[in-house]
Amino acid sequence: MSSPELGEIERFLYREARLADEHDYDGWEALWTDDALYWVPAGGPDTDPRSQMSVIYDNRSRIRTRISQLKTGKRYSQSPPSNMRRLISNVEVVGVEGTDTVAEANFVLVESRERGTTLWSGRVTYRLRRVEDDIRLAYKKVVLVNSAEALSTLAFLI
Amino acid sequence: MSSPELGEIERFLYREARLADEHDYDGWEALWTDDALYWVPAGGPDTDPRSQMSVIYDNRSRIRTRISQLKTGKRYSQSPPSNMRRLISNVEVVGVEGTDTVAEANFVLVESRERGTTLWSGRVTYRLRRVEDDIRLAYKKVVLVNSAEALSTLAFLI
Amino acid sequence: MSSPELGEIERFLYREARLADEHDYDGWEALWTDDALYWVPAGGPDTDPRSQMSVIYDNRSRIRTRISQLKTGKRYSQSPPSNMRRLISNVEVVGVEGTDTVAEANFVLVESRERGTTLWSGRVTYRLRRVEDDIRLAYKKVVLVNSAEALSTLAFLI
Amino acid sequence: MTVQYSELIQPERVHGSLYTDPEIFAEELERIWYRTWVCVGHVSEVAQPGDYVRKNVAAQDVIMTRSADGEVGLLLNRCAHRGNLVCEDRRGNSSAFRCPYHGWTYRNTGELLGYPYNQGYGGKNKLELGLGRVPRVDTYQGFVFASFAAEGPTLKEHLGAAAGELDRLARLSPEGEVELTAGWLRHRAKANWKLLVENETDGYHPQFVHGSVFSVTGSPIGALYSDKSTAVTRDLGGGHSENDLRPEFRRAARPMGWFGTSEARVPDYVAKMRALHGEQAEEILIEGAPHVMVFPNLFIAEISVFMIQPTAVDETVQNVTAVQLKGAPEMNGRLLSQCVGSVGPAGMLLADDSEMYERNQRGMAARRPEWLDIRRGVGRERIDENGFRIGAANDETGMRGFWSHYRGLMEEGAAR
Amino acid sequence: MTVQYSELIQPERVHGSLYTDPEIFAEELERIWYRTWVCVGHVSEVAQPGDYVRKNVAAQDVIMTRSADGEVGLLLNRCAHRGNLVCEDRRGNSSAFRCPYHGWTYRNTGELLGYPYNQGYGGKNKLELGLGRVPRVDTYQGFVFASFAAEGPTLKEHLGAAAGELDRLARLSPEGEVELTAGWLRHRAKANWKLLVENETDGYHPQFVHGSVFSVTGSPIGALYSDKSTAVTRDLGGGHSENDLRPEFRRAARPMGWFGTSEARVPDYVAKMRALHGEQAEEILIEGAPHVMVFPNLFIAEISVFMIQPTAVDETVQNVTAVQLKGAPEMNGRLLSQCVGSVGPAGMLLADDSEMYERNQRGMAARRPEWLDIRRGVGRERIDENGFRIGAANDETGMRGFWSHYRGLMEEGAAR
Amino acid sequence: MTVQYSELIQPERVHGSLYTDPEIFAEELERIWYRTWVCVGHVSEVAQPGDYVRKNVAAQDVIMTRSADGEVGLLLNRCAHRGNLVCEDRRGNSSAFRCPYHGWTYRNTGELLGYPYNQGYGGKNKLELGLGRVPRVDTYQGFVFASFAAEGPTLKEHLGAAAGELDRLARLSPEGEVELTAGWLRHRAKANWKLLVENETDGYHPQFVHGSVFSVTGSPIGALYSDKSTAVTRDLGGGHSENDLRPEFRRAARPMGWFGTSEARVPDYVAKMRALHGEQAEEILIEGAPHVMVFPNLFIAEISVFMIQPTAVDETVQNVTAVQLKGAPEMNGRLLSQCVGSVGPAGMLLADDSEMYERNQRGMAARRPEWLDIRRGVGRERIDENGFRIGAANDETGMRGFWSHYRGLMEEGAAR
Ligand code: FES
Ligand code: FES
Ligand code: FES
Ligand SMILES: [Fe+3]
Ligand SMILES: [Fe+3]
Ligand SMILES: [Fe+3]
Repeated sequence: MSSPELGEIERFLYREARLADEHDYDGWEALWTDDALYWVPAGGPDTDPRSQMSVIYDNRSRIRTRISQLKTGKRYSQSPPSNMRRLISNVEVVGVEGTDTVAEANFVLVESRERGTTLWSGRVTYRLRRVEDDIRLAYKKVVLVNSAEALSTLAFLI
Repeated sequence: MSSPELGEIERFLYREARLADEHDYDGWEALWTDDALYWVPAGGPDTDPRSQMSVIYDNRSRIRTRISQLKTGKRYSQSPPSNMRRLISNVEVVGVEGTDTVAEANFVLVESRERGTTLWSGRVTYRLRRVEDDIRLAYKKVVLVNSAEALSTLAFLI
Repeated sequence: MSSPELGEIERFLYREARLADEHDYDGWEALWTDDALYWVPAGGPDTDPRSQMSVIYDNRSRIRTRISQLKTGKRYSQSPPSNMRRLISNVEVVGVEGTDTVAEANFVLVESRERGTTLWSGRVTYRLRRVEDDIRLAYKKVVLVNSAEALSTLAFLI
Repeated sequence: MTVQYSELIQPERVHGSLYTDPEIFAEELERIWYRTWVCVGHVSEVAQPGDYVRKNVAAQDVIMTRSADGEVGLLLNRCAHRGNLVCEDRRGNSSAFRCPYHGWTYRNTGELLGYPYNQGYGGKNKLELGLGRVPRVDTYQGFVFASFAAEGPTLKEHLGAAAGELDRLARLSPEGEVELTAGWLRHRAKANWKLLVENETDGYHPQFVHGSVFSVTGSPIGALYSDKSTAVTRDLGGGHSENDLRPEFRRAARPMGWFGTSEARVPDYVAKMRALHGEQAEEILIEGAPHVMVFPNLFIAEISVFMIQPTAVDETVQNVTAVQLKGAPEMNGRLLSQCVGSVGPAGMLLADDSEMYERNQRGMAARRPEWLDIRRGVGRERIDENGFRIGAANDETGMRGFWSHYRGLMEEGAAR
Repeated sequence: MTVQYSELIQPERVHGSLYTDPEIFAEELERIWYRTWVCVGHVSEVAQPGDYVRKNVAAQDVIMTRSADGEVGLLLNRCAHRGNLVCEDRRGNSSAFRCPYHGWTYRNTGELLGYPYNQGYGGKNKLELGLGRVPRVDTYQGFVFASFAAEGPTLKEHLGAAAGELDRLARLSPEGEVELTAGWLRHRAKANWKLLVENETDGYHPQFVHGSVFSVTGSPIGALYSDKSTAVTRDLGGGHSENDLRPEFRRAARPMGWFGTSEARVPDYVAKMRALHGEQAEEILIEGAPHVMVFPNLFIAEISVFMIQPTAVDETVQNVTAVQLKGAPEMNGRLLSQCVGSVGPAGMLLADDSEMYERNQRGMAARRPEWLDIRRGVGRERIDENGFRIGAANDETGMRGFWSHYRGLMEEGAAR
Repeated sequence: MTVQYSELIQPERVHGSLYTDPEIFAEELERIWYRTWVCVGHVSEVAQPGDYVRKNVAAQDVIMTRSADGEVGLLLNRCAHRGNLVCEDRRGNSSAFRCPYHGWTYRNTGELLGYPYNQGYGGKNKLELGLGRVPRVDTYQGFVFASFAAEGPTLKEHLGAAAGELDRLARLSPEGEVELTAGWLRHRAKANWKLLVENETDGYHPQFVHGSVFSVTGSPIGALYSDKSTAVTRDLGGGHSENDLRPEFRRAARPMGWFGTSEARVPDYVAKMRALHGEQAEEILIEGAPHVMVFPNLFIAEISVFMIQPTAVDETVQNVTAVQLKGAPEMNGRLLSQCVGSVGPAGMLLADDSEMYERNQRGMAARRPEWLDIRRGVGRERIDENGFRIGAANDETGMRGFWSHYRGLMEEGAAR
């Protein structure tokens, strides 16, 4: 199967962003492959997640747990949920790893909740895989520009 | 006539954004169809504008009034005008309604004026119509991420 | 040689943004033509750089000096360097000047350093030239939305 | 050292520090906002038993509730256990609130219903705790007022002559009831709250601040505040004042003219009103709605209702919604549409008022002149047939009334 | 006027202003944070001579260093010349620090090594200046503590009974040493630091705040804090307290059960431990790690180590890392993974705790009730065999211990 | 309690609280910024009658105007009616200002021209109000200075020996006039204003802070401040000081060498100067421009003019523009280009100075050492032929001069 080209990748990334922004938890979870890895490093971009603390370091089963918790409606850090929108831009296809296409992008996300408004920004690395005639997300790494600073609660899907 | 594809739509949305950012009032007004609707909901995305307060809920004639007021140069909340730029991203074509193509996008807008710098962000729904070999705007709905919070003055074209 | 089309231009602008964000000073400097002009106006978009103060007004040789200074590692305003990412969006091809293609775009840049987080935004004008089968940057003008206000230190590559 | 309000507030001028001094703002909270009657909302916002909506009195986060027996009450949003918010949703319907921290539950009237693992407290019902209640809550024409002072003037006493203006508003409904069911725009201004209040009472600014919209719409409103206008500014006492436009409306003698329309456009409404009020209907339909500032935070501008909330010495949130008239569907859409066009962050009127408040606040940073002038019309004030002080349409009679009442409260507070 | 802590802090309730008054926060810095022993890090963070890492004691920017002779010290990050930061990097290895402003250099123990163009000072070594040092630095089980008071109780005296809990933690390592080498998550909360401390000691909230994750993971933790639990809350004195879950673990009597796993899953680790501890190993493996709050800012929740840093009266940074056990590679990956899943900004436990701190802080803005209740379990407290006051698993015994020690320090500070 | 400046300011050290204490900042505004002569701009910014430009004196928003009869004045941007800003545009040309709120108009000298609907005030010209004026405005070599004190030393007295440095600058123009017509960069630093002032006078930092740019450009500037340099730091009295580089320039004896160029490059300019000054031209062209700090906020670094504006105890805006020499087109482009490359937010020099100010401010948060050292060069100071105290190129003689004058003003202010 042909590896997806830029337009298709952008459509996928925009969809992924929308599902996360709109708290469509099932829809978002369904994007992941079984060997999923969802990583938000702390203290810089290049830490080793197996020996260093991360903000998020979820394999597929932990993604499921995270989503299930959100769906209880009693994940208070997201109940009431944040109002937010994220812009995905500067999408670059950087290479192919086995069956996966690797893409990178920058984002800004504006989050509004009773605590106030928070601006999030960083660089995302995606590993995308064609499954049937759809695309799936095998890997997502989100490097926050302020990952070295103290962070506010980040309980939504970033 | 064929409904516009993504590239053409993006070009149109970027133009619309530029005209608004640069206070080209006539140019911006000319984008609208006669059955225009320009809506900025308050207190969440899903209010009924016919029974609930909105930040903006303009039909074509009120758009004209709004533009005329700005053009007097004595609309003090925009005189001097805000310096601002908005990024339109995550553009998705979500469907077709009759002769109109419906697209959605996220935006961030940074506004600078003597009061200080204000960050605006949200999701926009556009209804676009091909008129001759140009595109016109029939509907624009701007849902601010902080539409449930108290807002600063928003007298520029959003 | 054909002038570059939008997709190629966007790829170039994303690359330029990435090199700047990642402090790849050599890679970024290599993008410039010999008649380069790198301009960040102050006090509004339309000042005359030959009679008015600018934040940056670098010809090719001053770009080299600026880069060399950064590379010493003792340019303290960037040592330690800022953590940052910029989104380039609303890319519009606005015309052709001689052999150059002129494009414009909006940007937001989120900068994090020990001082705190700073949001930068504005409109960029690029003059791009095809050199061999690559693209080069002949001109970059960055108009900050807050160019009329007092600015924090801006020692990174904007 | 203590603030000398008698020096800062003089008959014809007030001192700039009243708008910028954090200490004065702190005293205002104690002596005005947490003492006198403050308008927080309207009963129609909690129409059904169990309905609740979050409101504010200055910095106080209060829950306006409708109890099972129909009573409207105001609870403070603070758990009696460790102070957590008990209510995060902006509005809803529930007979009880459950604190998420340790699961304590409260009836929507504030009583503590229960606490988990009650053995830790020696069993059930061992705690004489509950949600804080606003000591005094009362309503007039459906408007809900709060006073944090257990004693003091009654709401009727507080409203005094302003009550009649609320009556006039309600009278415009064929069923005699106003409803505030359109939700609120919340507009933030970097300005002291008193700059908003004074602006509301100010008939001098419209032709200048709002000239842009008047000119493009050919609105007659400007004229109502011009030198030729027969309208008057009336000090209603108690800090309340009105811009009484009736003289002009009476001169025009056009039913529904006050609303910029004609009888023909709203036939059903007019018919209902005439049926209900007979002869008097003519007068009612001509005189229209009031334009009144009720001390300290309720402003009614014909079709729009504003509630002012101070959030800092230099920041205020102005909440605004459209008047809706019970039993007048024909009117309500029009009222909403006209209100939305005029008020709030993008309103063709209020956005410019707000710009003025903010420039005003910034201007106050200058060292001189130290004073704000409020003498306009002093020389031509007179007493009307009901004993109220009145000035011309564009005089500062209302501001002077505001300040004398303000000064009284601030000095009284100091005395206590 | 001076704050009367005896009025604000009562046996069964504390006043809300303790969490919101900037003056009280300023006094806390002087009387607690810059006086008593505060935990700043762990020796394993500066394993090699020359290693340094920047740390904080409240607003103080300190550099934790390992000198050439292996001593761990704490330097203030302020040049003795004109006060510039001498260290901008978060961590590194160097025997000296060079101030970028004028090139003065300091040994990593603080001594001034040199200054350029020394003739301006009459030559070399003419200045008796150096980097500020934290007056007292001491360690226990590798945890590094700082005291800005030149005199006062020793660290051992300060730790008192809490020391044993640190011993218990270290004992879980086959080599008897904890390491904090996984780096730190830094989690910012808009809440007063004491809301975090109290939450750490609070066995009453887990079933409610963390019900969402317990339910989806089928975690047994909730039960440990339920009404049926035999676990106890123990006031260890000196403001320290623990939630002692051992009774429950002993009941289950499953080695490694405390960590939600079984011996079979970590055979090498268990083997090492049994070889090292023989008979006693069984008990150690059953009882597991402590759950202890060490006054004022070190919290150990079995596998996670938290260090609390107040940054403003209404803002606190919670630093957290995973316990790593020297000589137990098999365990460390698991410890890290479980910790990462639970703590920090996105942690399935701590994100919700943090949401509670913040709602709690917002709730405190309400005028009534003025108090926070801390009476839970007062009626069923008892003294254990070692003379410590203990309550049920979900009682507020720990908070009461915190507050009596806090009050002592604040009044003592006033006296000085 | 009142601040004891005599304790905080000692001959060889100053206390850190001088840079961080909000109370001290408030006193500085009253005793220095709103009392002594502060530089606000240059007459060339308002060249034509009616020209105006908005300026600041600390927090004061002032309008610098050129009246019909050519007088330069400073008005406060606050309407005499209700305090609105009367001028929103940053610059322009107008004989009058009209307040948008109620249409009051003022001549650009501050007189109230009129107010709409004047019957509200009993007719025309009934109000003895006007825009606030800065009590004293004076100029020297075109630099405009403001004093908010109605009485006190004259500008000449204030400038004292610093006047000569302004003369030297003007003398570099073939027409004897400097122009500041290139507009301003406004650079915000999170640092107390005195950290900027001291940095300007500091000859000790360039080789270190600016080594990066000196090394890549092979600039000789570093050497001018080295140990070998014959340049001197001179305390000019009145808080003013200069880094006098002339000894080095004289040694090199290269006309235009001070500007890093040669006569050949700017022949027309040199010709004009020689024609005008004859023999003396050689000296003028060799000695070049001054490097002087005029208390409290005007700094001239050869080709760049800085005006410092404090905005908070820990925030300052540094305004900077290029010197332009009337009648020297050949020079002006070069002056602008070199200035733009060096100063402002991205300047190859000033960006790093600013980084230092900000690290300095952060460093000040540390509790010890409490002091900043200013003793450098105390041991080798001498009195020059004109009776001024001078030190070596990299000594802190200028800072000590600054502080003794500062202390005088602050104590004098306390006395009043
Ligand atoms: S704080 Fe509300 S139940 Fe504990
Ligand atoms: S401030 Fe550190 S060397 Fe001068
Ligand atoms: S405030 Fe200026 S005219 Fe009224
Ligand atoms: Fe108005
Ligand atoms: Fe918890
Ligand atoms: Fe410098």
